[in-house]
Amino acid sequence: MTTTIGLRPTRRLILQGAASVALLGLGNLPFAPARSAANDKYPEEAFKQKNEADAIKTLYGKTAEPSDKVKLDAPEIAENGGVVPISVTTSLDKVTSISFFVAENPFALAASYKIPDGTIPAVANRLKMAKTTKLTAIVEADGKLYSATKEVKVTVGGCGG
Amino acid sequence: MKQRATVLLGSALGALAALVFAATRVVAADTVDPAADAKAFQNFFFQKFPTVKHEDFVNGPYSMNEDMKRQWREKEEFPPYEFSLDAGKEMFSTPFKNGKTYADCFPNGGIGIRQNYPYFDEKEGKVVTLELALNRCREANGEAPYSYVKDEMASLTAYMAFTSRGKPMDIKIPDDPRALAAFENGKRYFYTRRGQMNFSCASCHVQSPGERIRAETLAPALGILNAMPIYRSEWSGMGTISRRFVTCNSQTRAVPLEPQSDEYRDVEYFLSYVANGLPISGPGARP
Amino acid sequence: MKRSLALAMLLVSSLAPSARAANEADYKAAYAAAEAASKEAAGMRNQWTVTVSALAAAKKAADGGDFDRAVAAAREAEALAKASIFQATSEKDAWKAMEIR
Amino acid sequence: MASSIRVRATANGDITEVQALIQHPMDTGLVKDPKGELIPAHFIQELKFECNGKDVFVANWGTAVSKDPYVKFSFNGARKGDDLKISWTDNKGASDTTTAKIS
Repeated sequence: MTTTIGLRPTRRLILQGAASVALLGLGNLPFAPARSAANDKYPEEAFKQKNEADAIKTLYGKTAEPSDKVKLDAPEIAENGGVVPISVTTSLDKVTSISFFVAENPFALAASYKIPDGTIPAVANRLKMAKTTKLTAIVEADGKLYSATKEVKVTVGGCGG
Repeated sequence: MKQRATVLLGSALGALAALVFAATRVVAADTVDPAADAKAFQNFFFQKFPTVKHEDFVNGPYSMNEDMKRQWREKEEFPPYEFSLDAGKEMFSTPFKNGKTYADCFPNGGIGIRQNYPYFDEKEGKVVTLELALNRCREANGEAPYSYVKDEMASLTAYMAFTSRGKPMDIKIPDDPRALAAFENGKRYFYTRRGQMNFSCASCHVQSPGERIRAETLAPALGILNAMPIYRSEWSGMGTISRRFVTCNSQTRAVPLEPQSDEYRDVEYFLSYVANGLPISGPGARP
Repeated sequence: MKRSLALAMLLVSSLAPSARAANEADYKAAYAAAEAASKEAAGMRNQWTVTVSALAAAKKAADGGDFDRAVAAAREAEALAKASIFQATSEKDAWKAMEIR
Repeated sequence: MASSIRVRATANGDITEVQALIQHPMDTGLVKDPKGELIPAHFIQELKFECNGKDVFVANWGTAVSKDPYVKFSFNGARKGDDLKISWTDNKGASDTTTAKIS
């Protein structure tokens, strides 16, 4: 990041400000939905895996095969590594899960979505990318994994500082 | 021998002509003519980027690059400045300790007036910007002024800009020598090289808009303040005009001046005046 | 051959006096000159960030007793300050060349 | 205090499109503050959307989701006026919830 010395504290203060605002929302106690099924549990282990292959194996326990039925939409050059708009759609049916993996990030698994039936198998979100990286979207359909991959170029902006 | 002489004579004549031409230009520049400057400024960009619609210039880098415009369009569906806008709206209607609100300080209750800022205050003999007017309103009502580079000021100006969206920039220069001097001072600041990088605002925003400085695409100078304040992903937060000027200075390794120094107020006056007619598009989202 | 030998001798002798370690007095003189130039640049509202950091580095090195580095940093700060002064002076008219007319 | 969740749910025909923007720092735990200390990880782990008593969308997020996270999806089987309940919990146990009417 090319933030200058003078600037860094303001960004931090803003973040701290936002954090305190978020904590303010602590009002209601975290309720654990009583009937959440076992596999609804947060995939802690998968998010801890550093590289992509381990993350996929930990999360799904099987490997994916590339498929042109998975349409991954991501910018060629990210406007900013902190906010990269990414979306995926698929024509596969019986989709139960969609996940995103950013190969060059410290932890490959970025986000994983459960798609109950009746929900359209498509997601748009904004992810962080540490540097130029391969981005992989994996769709679990009828128990099998299908993937699409795209490279996103990421670098800092500005002229120096 | 003869051949060398003609070459010498030719270059001497050429130099003489250049001098005369330069002289006339210098004379023309001494009388300050903002209207002519604005016309020349706008025509420069309209001719340099004939395919860009005139009102599109206010979208900065997104008017220069299709791929980034798509990313921006996606973000605009639910823009990251949404929280700051809501906060600004709330702050705008929350009364001060003395019961007054910002609406009491501004014409038309502060709604839909952003396009007239900055203006030249003939009593004070200086340019007054929206951020300065907001802090003066706070001080006049016994409240502490906000930092010019922090979120509160950005939220207030975001809300006021939002209420003026689409209205053409409408900056006036009264027939007052001090106003003309402020305009000229702003113009000089805009074109003056500074910092170890030896860049002026024009080096990036006039000579190379549309080109990249690493990941970022440079915005054209025309309409560059129309989208202020901006949420920048790079700052992952809001930025006022003051914050943008200060950070641009430090990027060229020039020590920034105090926010709302005369130079900053005058360059804002110059940049807003030459964008007269182009729509307000703030608050904006930028890389 | 003889001429280059003489040249080399001259070069070595000019380096000789600064070869011994700089002391506090050298640092104080170099820092004062740098600070004066930096104040002048600030007065022209055209200070560079690198001048400020070079001055700070000089002071830090001096506090740590490393006067060689302190003097070097102070000299660098002075040079940077002088460059920013030259920039401000020349830009007084040079800006017009870039102006859109 | 306004909720940290902004949501827009619009139904056209049988498909309801949902967009949500949540105010949260999403700190990765790998970034240092100006004093050089690591800012502890603080990010939303689970975001759940329920409609008519059924989960319609569940997001499990890691540290790579952007600050002030945004998500968009669509689902079938809801009509204008139905309630959509949104709730998130983060790695510090903080949470927030809100209910929005499908317009």
